[in-house]
Amino acid sequence: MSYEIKLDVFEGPLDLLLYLIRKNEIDIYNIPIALITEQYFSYLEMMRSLNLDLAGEYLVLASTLIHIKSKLLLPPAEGEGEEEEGEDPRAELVQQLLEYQAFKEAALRLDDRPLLERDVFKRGAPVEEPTTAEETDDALVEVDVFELVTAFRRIIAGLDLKEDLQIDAEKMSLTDRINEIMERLTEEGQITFADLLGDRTDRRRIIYTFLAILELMKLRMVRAYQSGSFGAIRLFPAVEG
Amino acid sequence: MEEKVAIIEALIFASEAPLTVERVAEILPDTEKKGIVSLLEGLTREYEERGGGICLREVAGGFQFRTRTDLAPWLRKLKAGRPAMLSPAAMETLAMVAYRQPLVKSEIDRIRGVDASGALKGLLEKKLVRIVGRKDVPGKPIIYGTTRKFLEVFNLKDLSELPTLRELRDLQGQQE
Amino acid sequence: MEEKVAIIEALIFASEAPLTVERVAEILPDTEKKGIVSLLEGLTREYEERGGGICLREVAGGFQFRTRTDLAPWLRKLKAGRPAMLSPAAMETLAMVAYRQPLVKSEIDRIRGVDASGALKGLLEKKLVRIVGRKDVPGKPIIYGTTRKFLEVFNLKDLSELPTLRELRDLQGQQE
Repeated sequence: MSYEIKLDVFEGPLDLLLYLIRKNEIDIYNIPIALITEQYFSYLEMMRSLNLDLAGEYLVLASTLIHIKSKLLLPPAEGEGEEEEGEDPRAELVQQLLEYQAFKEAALRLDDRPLLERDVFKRGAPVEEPTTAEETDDALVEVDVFELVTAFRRIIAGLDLKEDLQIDAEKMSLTDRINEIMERLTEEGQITFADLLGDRTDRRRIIYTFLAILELMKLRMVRAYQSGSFGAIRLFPAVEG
Repeated sequence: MEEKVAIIEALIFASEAPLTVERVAEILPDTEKKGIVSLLEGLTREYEERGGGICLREVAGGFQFRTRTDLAPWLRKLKAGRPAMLSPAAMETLAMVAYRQPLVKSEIDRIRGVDASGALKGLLEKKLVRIVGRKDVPGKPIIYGTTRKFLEVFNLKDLSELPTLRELRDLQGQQE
Repeated sequence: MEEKVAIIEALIFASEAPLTVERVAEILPDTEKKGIVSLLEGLTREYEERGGGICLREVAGGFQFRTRTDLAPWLRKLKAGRPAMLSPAAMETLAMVAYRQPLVKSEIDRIRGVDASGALKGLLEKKLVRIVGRKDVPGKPIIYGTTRKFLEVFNLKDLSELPTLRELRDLQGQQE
């Protein structure tokens, strides 16, 4: 077999498989697994001999091919009648290939469109702003959470703070509860633990509410008082307004 | 030219993003949307008939002036050295997000058979793809979708203008 | 319209800086400067006579399309409703508040290494950040947190939907 084509042109194992199918002019619905597996392995072998980094995904598909091949070799399991064939072991792979092929096609069609900054261009020069335009405070803001987390990463990238990297959904759930508690305290002046829980008494909520109060006390933002050993726990803002 | 048309023309020209009919209606009082639409159609036709270097196009839900497609070779000379192309990996990933949105990364990985992280990050940075929210399943994976800029860059009025791919339709039929 | 004029029109439109006759001559071979000048004069006249919202002007030694000066009041309205962008400083400050809330200004200053007063004021005005309370320590520093509008703008159900640094790193990891 000759390997004249460049290896880095493949976008992944499925792309390589599609290439082999096209090259051999094979019907995608009836792939001769033995032949294709053999050729696929030859490519992997060559990539290895060229010391190319073989992404793990190529090996995953390799094992899938072997698996299918062995299934095809096995005699039909007992109990399965001659007529009612078991599912074709290739079916899932074929489905995946068809799907991938469709999106490859979709990508090409997208690329065929008149693309901005390649085929069509919009006004290049900035328009001079009429100077007196007043910015309204309540103006809409156009931003994306991706920009936000990128900004955060940028700031803390220079810092060697392990704890900063620990931010996760748990911490943010706690913050949500903290915000809620402070909002209600501002409105109502004081509040009991029971009020905060309301009717919703699932474990998660109780735990986060409790942790939020502890956090607020640690931050010296609230004070908590209890009337008697089993009395209601009452929260007050530590500082007025 | 009618004064109203001149104003609309100036607004489209000055607007950074494609200008929507709604926005024009906000700025020009006493003008119904229907009237604005017909003025816009007239203006589009005028530019068409004139056969100049600029034409008026409907993209990303609004109107925008653009250079004529067939003049691209000249404009590339002007902008020498630029057009930042998307890699095939990025294009494939973008196509999946566009057709299957909203979707999670694992679905892209599954279809492409390779990890899409790098491609996805590039698309997020180029603002062609955005984070839409999180899926309500264990692990709460991030859901992705395309942006308005995607429509602008790919010259699409809206998502429904994406060419329907027979193959894709067939596959979707099989899935359901 | 003559093809050469259409090309020149598109070049002027797409150029970032006012387009000089010399630059046009470089791009369009076999065309003398004198010829270009007269084509430009013709084009300027055409826009003048048309009485539309755009006109061709000679500025800073080159040619550029501008909106008609008397339409400025309408263009101001366009700008007033435009979505505001956040400056990088505002974005960083907002990110600090979002991810580290509830927090005091000194903490933002310390980590960003610059005074965050201005950025914080802008964010308060835009109602993306609010005063959550005051800390019961000397000086009674103000504690900041994000608002409901913050969640709306970023299309989040609650703060736990914010992408985590780990997720961002996962997207990055594969690229390097």
